[in-house]
Amino acid sequence: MKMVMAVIKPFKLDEVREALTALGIQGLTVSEVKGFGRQKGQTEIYRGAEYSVNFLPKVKIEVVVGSELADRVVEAIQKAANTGRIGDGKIFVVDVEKAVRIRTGEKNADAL
Amino acid sequence: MKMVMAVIKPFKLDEVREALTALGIQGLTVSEVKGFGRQKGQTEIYRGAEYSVNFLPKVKIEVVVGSELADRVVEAIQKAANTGRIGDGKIFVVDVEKAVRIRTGEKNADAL
Amino acid sequence: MKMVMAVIKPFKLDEVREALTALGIQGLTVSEVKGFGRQKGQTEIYRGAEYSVNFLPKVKIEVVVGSELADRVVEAIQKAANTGRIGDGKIFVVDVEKAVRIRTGEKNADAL
Amino acid sequence: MRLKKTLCAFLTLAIGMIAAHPALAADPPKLDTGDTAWMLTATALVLMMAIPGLALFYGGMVRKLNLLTIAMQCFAITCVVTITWVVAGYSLAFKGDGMLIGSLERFFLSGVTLTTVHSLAATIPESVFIVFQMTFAIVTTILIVGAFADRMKFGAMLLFAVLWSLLVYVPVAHWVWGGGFIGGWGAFDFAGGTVVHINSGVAGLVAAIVIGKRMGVGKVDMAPHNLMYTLIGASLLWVGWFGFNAGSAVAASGKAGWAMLVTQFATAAAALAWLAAEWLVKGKPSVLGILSGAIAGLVAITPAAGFVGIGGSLVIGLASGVACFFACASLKKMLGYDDALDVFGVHGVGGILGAVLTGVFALTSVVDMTDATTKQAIPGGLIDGNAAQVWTQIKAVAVVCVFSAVATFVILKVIDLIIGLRVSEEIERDGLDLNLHGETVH
Amino acid sequence: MRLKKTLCAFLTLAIGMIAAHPALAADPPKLDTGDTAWMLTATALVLMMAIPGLALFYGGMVRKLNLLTIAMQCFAITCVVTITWVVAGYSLAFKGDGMLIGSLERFFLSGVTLTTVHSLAATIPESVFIVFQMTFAIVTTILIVGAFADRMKFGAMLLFAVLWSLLVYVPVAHWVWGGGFIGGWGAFDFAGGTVVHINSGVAGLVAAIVIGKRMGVGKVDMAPHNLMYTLIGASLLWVGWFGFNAGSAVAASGKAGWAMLVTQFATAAAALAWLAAEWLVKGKPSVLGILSGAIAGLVAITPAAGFVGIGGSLVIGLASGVACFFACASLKKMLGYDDALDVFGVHGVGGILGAVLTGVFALTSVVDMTDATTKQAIPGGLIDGNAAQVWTQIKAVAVVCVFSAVATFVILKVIDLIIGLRVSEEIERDGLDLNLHGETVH
Amino acid sequence: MRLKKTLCAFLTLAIGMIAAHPALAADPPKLDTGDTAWMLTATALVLMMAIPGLALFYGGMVRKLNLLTIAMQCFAITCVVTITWVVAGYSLAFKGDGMLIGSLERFFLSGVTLTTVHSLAATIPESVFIVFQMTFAIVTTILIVGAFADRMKFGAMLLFAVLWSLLVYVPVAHWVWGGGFIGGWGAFDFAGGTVVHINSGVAGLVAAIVIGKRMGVGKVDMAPHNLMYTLIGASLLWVGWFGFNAGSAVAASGKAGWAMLVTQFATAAAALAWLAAEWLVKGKPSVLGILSGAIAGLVAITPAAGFVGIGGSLVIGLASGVACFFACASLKKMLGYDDALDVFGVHGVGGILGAVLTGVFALTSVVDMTDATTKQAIPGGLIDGNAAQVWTQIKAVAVVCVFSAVATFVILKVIDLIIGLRVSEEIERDGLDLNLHGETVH
Ligand SMILES: Nc1ncnc2c1ncn2[C@@H]1O[C@H](COP(=O)(O)OP(=O)(O)O)[C@@H](O)[C@H]1O
Ligand SMILES: Nc1ncnc2c1ncn2[C@@H]1O[C@H](COP(=O)(O)OP(=O)(O)O)[C@@H](O)[C@H]1O
Ligand SMILES: Nc1ncnc2c1ncn2[C@@H]1O[C@H](COP(=O)(O)OP(=O)(O)O)[C@@H](O)[C@H]1O
Repeated sequence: MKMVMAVIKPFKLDEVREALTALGIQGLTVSEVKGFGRQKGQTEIYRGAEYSVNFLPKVKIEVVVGSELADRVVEAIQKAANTGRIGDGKIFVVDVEKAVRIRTGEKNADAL
Repeated sequence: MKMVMAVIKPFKLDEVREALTALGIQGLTVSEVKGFGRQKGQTEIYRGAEYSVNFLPKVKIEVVVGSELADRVVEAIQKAANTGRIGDGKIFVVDVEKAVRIRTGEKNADAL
Repeated sequence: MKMVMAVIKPFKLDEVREALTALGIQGLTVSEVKGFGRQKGQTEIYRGAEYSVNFLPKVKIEVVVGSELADRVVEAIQKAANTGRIGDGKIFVVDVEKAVRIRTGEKNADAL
Repeated sequence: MRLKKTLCAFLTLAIGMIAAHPALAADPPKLDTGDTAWMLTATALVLMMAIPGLALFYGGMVRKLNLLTIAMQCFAITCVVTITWVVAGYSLAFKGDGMLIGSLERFFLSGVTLTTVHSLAATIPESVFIVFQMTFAIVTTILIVGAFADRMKFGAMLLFAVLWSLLVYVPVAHWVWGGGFIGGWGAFDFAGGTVVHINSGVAGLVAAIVIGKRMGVGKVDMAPHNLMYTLIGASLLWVGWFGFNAGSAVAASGKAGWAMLVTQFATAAAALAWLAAEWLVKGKPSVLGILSGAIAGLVAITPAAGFVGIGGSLVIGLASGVACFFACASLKKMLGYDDALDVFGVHGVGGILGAVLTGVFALTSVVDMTDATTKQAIPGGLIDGNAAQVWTQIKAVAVVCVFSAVATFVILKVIDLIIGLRVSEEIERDGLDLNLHGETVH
Repeated sequence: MRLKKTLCAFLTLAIGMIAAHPALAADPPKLDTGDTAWMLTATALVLMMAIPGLALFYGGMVRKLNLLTIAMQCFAITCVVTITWVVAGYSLAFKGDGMLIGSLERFFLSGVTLTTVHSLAATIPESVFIVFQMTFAIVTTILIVGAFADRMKFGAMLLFAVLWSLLVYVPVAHWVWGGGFIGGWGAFDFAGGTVVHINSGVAGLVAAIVIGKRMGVGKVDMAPHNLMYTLIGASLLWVGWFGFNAGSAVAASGKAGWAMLVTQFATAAAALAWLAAEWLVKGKPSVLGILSGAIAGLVAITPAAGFVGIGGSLVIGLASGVACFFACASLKKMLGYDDALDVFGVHGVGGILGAVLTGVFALTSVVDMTDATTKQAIPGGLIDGNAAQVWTQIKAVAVVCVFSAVATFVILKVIDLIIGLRVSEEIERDGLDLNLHGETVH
Repeated sequence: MRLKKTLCAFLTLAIGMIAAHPALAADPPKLDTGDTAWMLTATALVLMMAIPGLALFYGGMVRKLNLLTIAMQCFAITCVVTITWVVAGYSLAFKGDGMLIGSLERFFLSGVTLTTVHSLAATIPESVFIVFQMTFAIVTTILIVGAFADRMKFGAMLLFAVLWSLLVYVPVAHWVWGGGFIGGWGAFDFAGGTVVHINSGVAGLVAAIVIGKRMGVGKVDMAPHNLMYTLIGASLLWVGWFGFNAGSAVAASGKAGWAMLVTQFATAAAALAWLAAEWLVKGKPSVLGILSGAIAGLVAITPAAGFVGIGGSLVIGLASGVACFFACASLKKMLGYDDALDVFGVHGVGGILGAVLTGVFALTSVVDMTDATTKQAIPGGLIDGNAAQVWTQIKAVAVVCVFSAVATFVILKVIDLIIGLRVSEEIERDGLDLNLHGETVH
C-alpha cells in the first residue's frame, strides 16, 4: 500500500475529494496546515510595522491506497487541485507496510 | 523503527494514550484532523438549505517505536480505540529510517 | 527523496525555517500538534479539581528533500530547535517514493 | 413619533409625558433627563448592534479565510457613515420641508448647540437625536454587506457605503420619518421596516445579482466557520434591538416599554417558528435556524412595535419565522441568486411582511395619538376597522422597494465602471483576508 | 421593593424620590422617566446576561464538540421562557393575592396597556416591569443547563424549560416577591438569592443526579475548550448583573446605586478570595478560578445588595469565594455527583450563603423602609440586633430547597418517561453538536 | 464637572437642568432620576470597556500561548482596583481640599449612605459616583498591561496594580479632578486625557523599558493570534466610551449628548485617517490599523469631548489617527523600546495630542460654564482667543508625564527587588498560559 500525501489550496478540497471518490476511494484524512514555499505570503502589517508572513493556509490530504491505485490517485489529485498558479501544492508518495481497520481488525487491503 | 499512525475518534484519545503508556511508550504526537470515510457525516443545514458534510472530527496519533514493538502498538491501539461502530478509524504503519532527539542529539532507539 | 518530520517547540519555528532556507530548502509544511512525552504537562486546574494535562503545544514540520540533503537538514533542524531543555522534540526521517508539483506536474527532484 | 412628519406637527400625543411639540425659538425647550438618559443608552445599544453585533453575526457565517474581511467592512462602514451623516445626511434626512429631500440647513451640523432640539424629539438634546439616527443609517448600510460577502473589493465597498448612505438611505429616511411624502400618506413605520430593512434587503438582493455568485458556490464547502460568533452576534443584535425599537419612542415612556415588550415576544415566537419549520422540513433544529428566526422576528416587529398589541405581535412573529425560513430555504434556490448571508431572505422578506402586517394589526389604543386637526384618535389598522391602512402600507413598501432597487443598481454599476466591484479570481480563491488586508485570523 | 409583598402594600419608603404607592384606578399613575429609563436599560442588561452572557460562560467550559449545543440551549430557553412568561408566568407570579400562587388575571397579558403599572413598580410602565421580571425567569432557567451539559436531548430540554419555568420558577417568585407566604414572613431577598440562585442551583443538582454522570468523566479529558469565551461570558454577567441587582430597586434611586456599589465590591472580593484559596491549595491561580469566584460573589450578594453595608458585602464576598471553591473542589468529589459546570457548587452554595448572611448583615439604614402599620423602620439583621431575621432567612432557604428539589425531580422523571432525557451513548461519544443540530464550530 | 475643582465650587452651569451646586447639609440633595439612570448605565458601560472590552482587545493581539494570561490580567486588575478604590482610593482622590492629595474621610467608604452625594455630582447618589470613578481607575490601570504583555509575573502584576492605582492614579485624579493643583490652574480635561491616557501611556512606556524586550521580538512571529477578538474588543471599547465621555457630564444633559456626538465623529475620523495613512505608506489597509485608529481617536477626544465643536473634533480625530500611526510604525522602531501592544503609541501620544488640542479648539459656547466670582463665561481655547489655555494644557501634560514616569519607575524597581518582574526564559518561551495559570485556550 502507499500513502499519498497532498498539500493543496483549501479551496480545492471538495474537488479533490470528489475526484478521489470517482476513483472508488472510500476514505481519507484531512488536516489544516500552513505552507511555506515559492508562493510568497503577504506582508502582514502589525500596527504599521511590516511583518513578513510566509506561511499560507493549505490543506493536507492523507490517503492510503493499494499500490496499484497510487499512480491514478496522484494523477487525479494533480488534475483536480491544479489552478496553474504558484502555490498549488505538492503530492508525495510514501510506502505503507500495514493497515488495520480499528472497528473490525481487518488488515491491509481489506482495511482501506 | 516504525511510525504507527492512527486515526481515531476524539473521545478515545485518553484511552489510547493510556494503553500506549502501559506498553512503555514514552512519547507520541497528536493532531486534530477531519476524516472522510464510510461513516457518513450529518447533513448540515445552512439557513434551511441542506448541505452534506462528510468530514467528521477525528484525532490523528503518530508514534514512532522500535520495529519489534510495532505490532503490539498496533494491537493496543486497535483494542483501546474500538467501539464497534462505523468510523472507529484506521491504523497505518510506515517505516522510519532515522530518529533524533533534538535536545541531546541522541539517535534512533535512544531518541524515542 | 526523504521526508524529514520534526516536532519542535512553537517558539522555534521561525529559527528552524531560517536555518532550512539557508540550506536552500524552498518549501515546507507546518501543522499545530499536541505532544506527549517526557516533558510533563502542567496540572490543569478545573474548578479546583486537579486535572493532569500531558499534551503540550508543539509544531510539526514536514519537509521533503533529496536524499543527499537529508542529513544536513536533520542537523540544521536539530541545531536551530535546540534549547537544551526537556521537550525540545524529535526528528524522524521517512523514505519518499515520489513527489509531484501540482501546478506543473513536474516530478521528484524537480517538484521540490 | 416615527411616522408621517407632515401630520406630526399637528399631533399632540395622548399621554402627557412626551411633549412632542416643536421647539419654539422664544420658548426654550425643556429637556427631560429621563428621556435623555434612555436615548443616550439606546444610541449606545444600536451602535453595539453594528459593532460588534453585525460584525460577529456575519463574520461567523463566512469561511475562515474571509472572516476578517466582512468584520472589517462592518467596522469601516460604521466610520464612513458617521462622517456622511454629520456632513450632510442628517440635514438632508431630517431638516427642511421638502416632499422628496430635506435641506442643507444643518450641513456639517452647523447650528446645532448644547441646547437645540429637533421637533421630533423635543425632550432630548438635538445632539442625541443626531447620533441616535446616525446609528440607524450605519446599521442599515452594514446590513447590505452580507449579500456580497466573500467577493467585494474593499475600496469599492467604501465608496458604496458613502454613496448608498447619502443617496438611498437619506432620501428614504426623509420620505418616511423626516417630513417626506410617505410619512405624509400616514404610513406606519415605527422603527424602520421600510427605511431600514426593506431598504437594505432589496439593496442586498440587487447587489448579489449585480456582483454575481460566489466562485464555487454549491460545489465548495461554504459552511459557516464559527457559529458561536454568529450566536454572540445574534444575541447582541437582540439586546441592542431594545435600543432600536424602544428607542424609537424617543422617550422613556409607556410607548417605549410597550415596544420592548412586543419586540421580545415576537422575536421569541419567530425564533421558535423557524426552528419548528426547519425541524419538520429538514429533520434537525439548527443553531443557525433559531438565530435566523430571531433576527427575522426582530425585523418584522420593527415597523410594528409601537402600534400593535400582544396578539398582533405573536402573529407577526410566527409568520415572519416561517416566511423567512422558506424565503431562505426555497425561494433563493428557486430564483438562483447568491445572496450569501440572506440579507433579502431575512431583512427584505421580514421587512415587507412586518410593514404590511402593521397595517393589519395596528391598534388604536397602542398607536395612542390624536390628530390635532380632527381632534380624533389616529385609527389603527384592519383589525380596528381601518382597511385603508393596509393599502397605505403596501404603497409605502412598493415605493421603497422600487427606489432602493433602482438606486442601488445605478450606484453599483457606476462603481463597477470606475474601480470595479469584484476581486480577482485568484484573490477570491485564496481568501480575502490575507490578500486585501494582509492579515489572518489564527 | 423585592420583598414581602404583603408588607409592601403598607410600606412607604423613607426617601422621597421613589413614590412606591400602588396605582389607584382613579388617580392615573405618574410615571417617572428616569426610573423608566433605568429599568429599560436594566432589562437589556439582564437579557445580555442570558444571551450572550451565559451562552459564552457555559459554552467555553465544555468540550468543543458540544459547544454549540449548550449555547443553543441558552438561546432556546430565552425564547421558550419569553412565551411561557407572557402566556401565564407573569400573571401567576405577580398578580392576585394567593399565598401559594397568583391569579390568571393577566393571562396572555390581557389588561396590560401603555399606561398600566404594577403596584411593586409604580413609577414605570407595567410593560417594562413584565419584561424585566421575564429576564429573571429566563436567566434562572438557563442556569440549570450547566448541570446536565453534554448529555441532554434537545427536545427534552425544551420541554423541561416550559415546565420548570411555569411549575417551579413562577411559584417561588410568587412566594417571595409576588405576595406569597415567604415574602409574608418578612424574608429578605433583594434580587433573587432564593428565587434565582438557590432555585436553579438545587434544580441543577437534582438534574445532574437524575440524568447521571457524563460518559467518560474522570477518564476522558473534559478540560474547557475555550476559556476566553468563559471569560467574556463572566465579564458580561458581571456587567449585566448591575441591571439585575441595581435594577431590582425598580428605580433610579439611592438604593439602586447602593446595590451597584456593594455588588461591585463583593464580586471583586469573592474573585480574589477564590483565587487566593486556589493558589494556596492547588499551587496555581487559574483563569477559571477567578471567573468562578466572581460569579460566586455576584450570586451571594444578590439577595443582600439592597440591605447590607460595605463591611457586610466584604464578608459576603470573601466567604462566598472560599465556600464555593471548596464546594466545587471538594464537596462535589466527596458526594460524587456530576454537576458538569458546577451549578450547585456556585449558585446553590453561593445562594444559600448569601441568603443566610443577608439575615446577619442587613442594616436598618440600608434596608431603609418603614413598616406603615407600626410606623417603625423595618429592622436589619443580626448585626442590628434582629437575630430573628437569620431564622426567617433559613426558613426561606429551606422551603425553596425542598420545593425546588422535589418539583424538579418530578418534572425530570415525567419527561424521561415520555421522551427520554438523555442522548444515546453513540451521540454522547461523537459529540452533540453534529448529531443534534447538524453543525460544528470551526 | 470634570475640571478644576477649586473653580468648580464657584461655578453655576449656564443651562438650567444640571443643578450642580454642592449639597448643603441642611438642604437635602435633590437627586434626579434621569441623571441617576444615565450614570448607572454609564458605569456599566465603562466596566464593559475593562471586561470584556480590554481583555478582548489585548487578548486578540498576543500569541495564542499567552492569550489567557493577558485577559486574566485585565480581569484581576478589575478586582484589585475595586478593592483599592473602596479602601482608600476614592477618598484620597475625591475628598478633602489638599493641593496634592485628598483626605481619608471616606476611608473604606465610611460616611457614604443611600442619600449622600458628592459635590461634583450633586444630582446622583454618591454610591453611583464612587463606582463610576472606580471604573476609570480600573480602565487606566488595565491599559498599562499591554506594554509588558507576554513576560510579566502574575504576582508582580497584582502588586503593581495595587501600588500603581493608589500611588499614581489616585494623586493624578486628585490633582486634575478632585481639587488639586492642576485643576486649580484651570486645565481642561473632560474625561481623562491626562488622568487616564497620558498617565497609563507613559506608565506603559516606562514599564516596557524597565522589564525589557520580549524574547525573540523581531525574529519570532508575534502576529496577533485572533484579530476578531481585537475587533470585538475595540467595538466594545467604542460603545463603552459613550459611558466614559458622555458619562463624564455626570448628568443626562445637553453636555452629555454633545460629548457623545463629538466622540463619535472624532473616532470615525481617526479610524479612517489611520487607515488612509497605512494604505498610502504600507500599501494595505489593515484591520488592526482601522481598529487602532478608532482607539486613537477615542483617546484624543477624551479630554476634549465636553469643550470642542464639530470642526475641532474633526481635526483632533484626523490628527490623532495620523500621529498615532506614525508613533507606532516609526517612532517605536526608531527609539527601540518594546511596548508590546503600543500603549504609549496610542494612549500616550493620543492623550498628549488631545490634551494640547483641547486648549486650541475649546469653544466658549461648548464649555458653557460661568465663573461665579467674575460672573463671566469661562473662555474656550486658542480658537476663541484664549491662547493661555494652550499653555495651561501643556503644563498639565508635562506634570503628569513626569510624575507618572518617575513614580511608575520606582514602583517597578521596588517590585523587581522584592519578587521580580519577569518570568523565566523557559516560561516565556513555552508560553505563560500553561505555566502561570495551568490552562490553555483550545
Ligand atoms: N519540500 C517540501 N516539503 C514539504 N512541503 C512542501 C515542500 N515544498 C512545498 N511544500 C508545500 O507545498 C506548498 C506549495 O509550494 P510552493 O512552492 O508555494 O508552490 P508550488 O507548489 O506551486 O511550487 C507549500 O506552501 C508547502 O506547504
Ligand atoms: N484510505 C484511507 N486513508 C486515510 N485515512 C482513511 C482512509 N480510510 C479511512 N480513513 C480515516 O479513517 C476514518 C474512519 O473511516 P470510516 O470508513 O468512516 O470507518 P471505519 O474505519 O469504521 O471503516 C475516516 O474518517 C478517515 O479519517
Ligand atoms: N515516540 C514518539 N513518537 C512520536 N512523537 C514523539 C515520540 N516521542 C516524543 N515525541 C514528540 O516529541 C515531543 C518531545 O518529547 P519529550 O519526550 O517531551 O522530550 P525530549 O524530546 O526532550 O525527550 C513530544 O511532546 C512529542 O510530541
